[in-house]
Amino acid sequence: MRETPLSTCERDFILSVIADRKRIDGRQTYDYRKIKIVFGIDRGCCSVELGKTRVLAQVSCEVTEPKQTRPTDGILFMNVELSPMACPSFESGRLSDEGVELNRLLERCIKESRCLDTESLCIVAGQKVWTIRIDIHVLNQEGNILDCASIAAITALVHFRRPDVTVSGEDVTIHELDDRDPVPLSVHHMPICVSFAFFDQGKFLLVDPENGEEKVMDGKMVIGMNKHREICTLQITGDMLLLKEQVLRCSNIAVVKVQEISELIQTALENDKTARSEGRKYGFAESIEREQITTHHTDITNVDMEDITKTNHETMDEEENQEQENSEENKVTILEKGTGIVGEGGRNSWLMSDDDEDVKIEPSIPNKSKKHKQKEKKEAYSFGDDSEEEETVVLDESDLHMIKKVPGSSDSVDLQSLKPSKSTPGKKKKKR
Amino acid sequence: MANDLKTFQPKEYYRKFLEKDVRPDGRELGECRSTVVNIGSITTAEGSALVKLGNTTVICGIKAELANPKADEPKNGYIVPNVELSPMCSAQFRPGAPGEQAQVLSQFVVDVLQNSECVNLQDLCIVSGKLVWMLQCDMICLDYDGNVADACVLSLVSALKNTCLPKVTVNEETQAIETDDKITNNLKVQTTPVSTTFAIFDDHFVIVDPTIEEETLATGIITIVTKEKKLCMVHKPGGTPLKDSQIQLCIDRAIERSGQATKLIDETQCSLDR
Amino acid sequence: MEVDRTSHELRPMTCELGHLSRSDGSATLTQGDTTVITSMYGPGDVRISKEIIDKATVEVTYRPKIGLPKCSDKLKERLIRNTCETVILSGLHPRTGIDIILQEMQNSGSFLSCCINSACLALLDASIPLKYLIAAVTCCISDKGEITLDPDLKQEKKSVAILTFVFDSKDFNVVTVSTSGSFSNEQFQSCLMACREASKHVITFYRESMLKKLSKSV
Amino acid sequence: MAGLELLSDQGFRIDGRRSHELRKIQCRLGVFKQADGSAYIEQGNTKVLAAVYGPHEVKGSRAKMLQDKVLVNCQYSMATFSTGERKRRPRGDRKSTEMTMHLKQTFDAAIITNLYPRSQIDIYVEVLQSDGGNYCASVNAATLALIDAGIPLKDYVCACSAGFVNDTPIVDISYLEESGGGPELIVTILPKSEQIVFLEQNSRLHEDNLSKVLDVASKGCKDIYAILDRAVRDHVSKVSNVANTTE
Repeated sequence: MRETPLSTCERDFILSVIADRKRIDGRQTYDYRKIKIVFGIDRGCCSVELGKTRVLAQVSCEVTEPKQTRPTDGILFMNVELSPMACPSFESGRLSDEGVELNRLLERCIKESRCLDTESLCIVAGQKVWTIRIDIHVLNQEGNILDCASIAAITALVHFRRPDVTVSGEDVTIHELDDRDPVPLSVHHMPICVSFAFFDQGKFLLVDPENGEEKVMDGKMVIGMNKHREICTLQITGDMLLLKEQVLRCSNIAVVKVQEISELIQTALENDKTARSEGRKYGFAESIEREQITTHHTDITNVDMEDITKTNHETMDEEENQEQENSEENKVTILEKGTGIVGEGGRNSWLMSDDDEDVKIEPSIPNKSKKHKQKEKKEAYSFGDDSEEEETVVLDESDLHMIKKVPGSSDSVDLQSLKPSKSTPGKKKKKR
Repeated sequence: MANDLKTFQPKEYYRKFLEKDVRPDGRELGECRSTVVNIGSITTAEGSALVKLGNTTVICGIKAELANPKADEPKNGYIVPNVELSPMCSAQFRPGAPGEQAQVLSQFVVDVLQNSECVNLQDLCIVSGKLVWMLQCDMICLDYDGNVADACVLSLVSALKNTCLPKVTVNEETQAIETDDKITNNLKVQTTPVSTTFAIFDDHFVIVDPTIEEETLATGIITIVTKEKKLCMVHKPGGTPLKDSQIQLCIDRAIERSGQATKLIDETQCSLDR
Repeated sequence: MEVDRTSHELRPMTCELGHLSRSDGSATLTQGDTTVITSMYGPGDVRISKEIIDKATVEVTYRPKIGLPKCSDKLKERLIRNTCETVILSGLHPRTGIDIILQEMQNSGSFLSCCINSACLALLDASIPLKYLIAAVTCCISDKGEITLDPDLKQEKKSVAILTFVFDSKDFNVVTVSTSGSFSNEQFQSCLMACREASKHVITFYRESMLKKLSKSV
Repeated sequence: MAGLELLSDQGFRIDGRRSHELRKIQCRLGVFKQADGSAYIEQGNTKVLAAVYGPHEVKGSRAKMLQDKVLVNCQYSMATFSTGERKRRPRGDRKSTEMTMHLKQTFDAAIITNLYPRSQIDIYVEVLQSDGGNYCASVNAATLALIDAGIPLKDYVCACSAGFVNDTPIVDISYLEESGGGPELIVTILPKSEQIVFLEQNSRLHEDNLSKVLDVASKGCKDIYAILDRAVRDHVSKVSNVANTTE
């Protein structure tokens, strides 16, 4: 579905608000929207909300062969999916330019900054390594998907636990989750992307642009940074011209923002850890705030099964009568070795005659409702013109009558006698 | 006149027939089309069967390949069913990658195999953890005239019962794989799943083994797969809600049909062995 | 994370409606720990090739959490689409498209029924005209023949057969059936009865949720 | 990293350059007859061809047409033999698509786009041999090609990369220095106004050092500008000489 474009007056309004050093949602220039991190029941699953923008990340792992160029390194694979759930103009399955940009930025931020120790993912050098896969699903697009996705990806990566393995000689044992506690991945640092939107040829700058602001901005600068103040990725997109000072100013702001977000992620991870160890409830079901009119909750519902068992017996009695009604019709006719036929209902243009005459098929079973069969024009049919085993199925009229007759005739049909003799060109396979 | 009605008011045309308990092709509501099974006609395949339900035609060929088992299931072989709906069988299909219908049908057949436990995957093991059989079951629809699901299941089961695998041994010393074509073993098929599809017309007529016209006009489809007297799949993807009695009727019919089809496969197979 | 329950109980249900700002209707439904988010758009514009002259085109996209959609997901997608198509009064919106997108958040058993129920809630949230409501309930049969309603993942793994039924809210007839594993006719009947009884509670849950949403305070 | 010493104690790099030295640059304008503008550039062992067509009417889907400015269409492609291992897909993979987008973005900002509304300019870039700094060489080649085609630009567009080894920024890094795992900063500027058109950085670089590395890269861009400018002037005088003699 197409997205509704921004109207000119909306555009002008947003720009005029920004020129007044305000933002349409009431935030200050350098403010982030509220960040909410929720973990699922599974390890390595988290959903991050940045204002109304929402992203789901899930980390999974499997044992694969390593790449030939790096036999001792595990593999990290990332995929960002712009699901149509997030925005009507996204199409599932097809990677748009926007999708490629997002994928590459995250790949550069997380994969190419080497925050995950891939060497620790090696099981048997050159043969077996862990492949870690991060799937990121965008659920709601209200601007700044990138920052939200980068928080989700790195949090999920830290939250994830892979099954323990032991190697003895050539045998590799992957321990079940119940068998041994799964182990966390070794994550060196946590890079987080911070996006800056520029307006009016770089005159105004905003942190964390929301959807409307993204639509009217000139361009965007993305800084991926960890809390040690190391820049992991940096990129300017959009057509605008910046000066060096502006870049440095952004990187200074990013330092502060990354510190804040890192702490938030740490707290969220700690909370989840204590909830799990204390046996409190956790997961998505718990994260839904119940004190709203849009949410509703019921506790365990008991289903009364008393009268069900009663009625059940009744229906079973009825069944008895229906069985054993018509078993006579199920006669199998063997036309030839390996070819059998049963039933004779319906029209069939595969059974054909050599002459152009219409064949009238008489209803052979004295059955109640079979009033008449329609005249049919039979067409010749052959298949497999060029394959090695060319087969032609040709049935002539005499066969047709034979086939039609059989089911109707008495119960004791000798199958042997029905097999077509050599002289009748019954159902034949010709090898050419 | 009848043809005009059929063209302009296909539903009305069908309704006129169904009210009199008969279908335009002369069948009763509960009557299947004539079913032809031809087993073992493809000699290059390890097992094969051609099935015709009226005009609907599906040919299934099974090719066996040697493969490595998965690490977590070292004793299990593979059965990989694949349904192909080429543009040859109906104008509604496009050439190229399998469309949605083909994918859905393939998955349906996979589910039937799994639920019916028709072949024990451990029977396909040659050397645990090292070598197993992989049966590539390709079902090609040659003529798409409705109820292809039933034809696919029937052709697959017939072909599986016809499948002969050569004896394969692994030489302990050289680790070489040795195939002995002279000694062949029939694949053990434990159960005979039979699928029966019903179409619901105008919310209350239930007709068995629908043709393509009936399928397109139907307000719902229900497929029941039975093995012997047990059910192994009831699949009704939406459509008109059915009363319990109607479902029960379908199940009874399906069991009945199951006996008929099982007999057909077995006797045809028997005729081949003689 | 699952609390012990006797076999005739439905797990706690929680739903949140309209929380995704971009879509026309959205719902998160959790049944026990199983969580599905559904959003929907429409009736809106539709690609010409998919346009139907006398009714709306209903499309369903299902996204698994890990990896790309597989063949089995296509079957699930088709099942959900046909089920939704049955209830939507699509004749009211000819030549338009109704898109339903489901996202797996957590699969802890009875997944298919959670998908269908959340789709129904999303349709309700978007105020799409429906013929009736639909309620899906899953049950499983253990090797001893015991029936468990709304099973979690552990119970599903131990069972010999899993059956999912979808009922309409008018006569509680069967809209959709999907099963795996094998079972006898009698077992099928008793599962059907049990699920029908349970589905009434699901419909009540819908009703209460909508009542709450349309009320002025909590 | 990998036991390679990228910068020796004496201050020399693997290929014998000092930290602030560019690789040898050779370039030529007007190498093709077919294209409206074309250029070839060699930066060390990185060899890039660029061709420009247009401005012409919008081809393909008319929906892409812009009412107020020209549509800049880029295509970045790497020859299958350009890298050590054979490259399977010359274009269309994620990295090439990204590069295409970056080129488009760069030239969208540098071309005076509002002069040709409802038309299209095509920029095709082919990397023949890759030895680090593909993006930079592509931008420099495309700039020359655009000048050759006579398309009005705000200024020359010059791109240069920089790395950071042993607390020393190094300019114009080669493939070996790129793959060593150290940070890589790519900057594209308009040399006269020193405005940044495009900026990209990979791998970890401490925030304190950003300014230093950025300075070195900008300096590199200006050096490249001088070389490009000379090449353009040579080319123009040569062409005008030929024109004069024929008259």
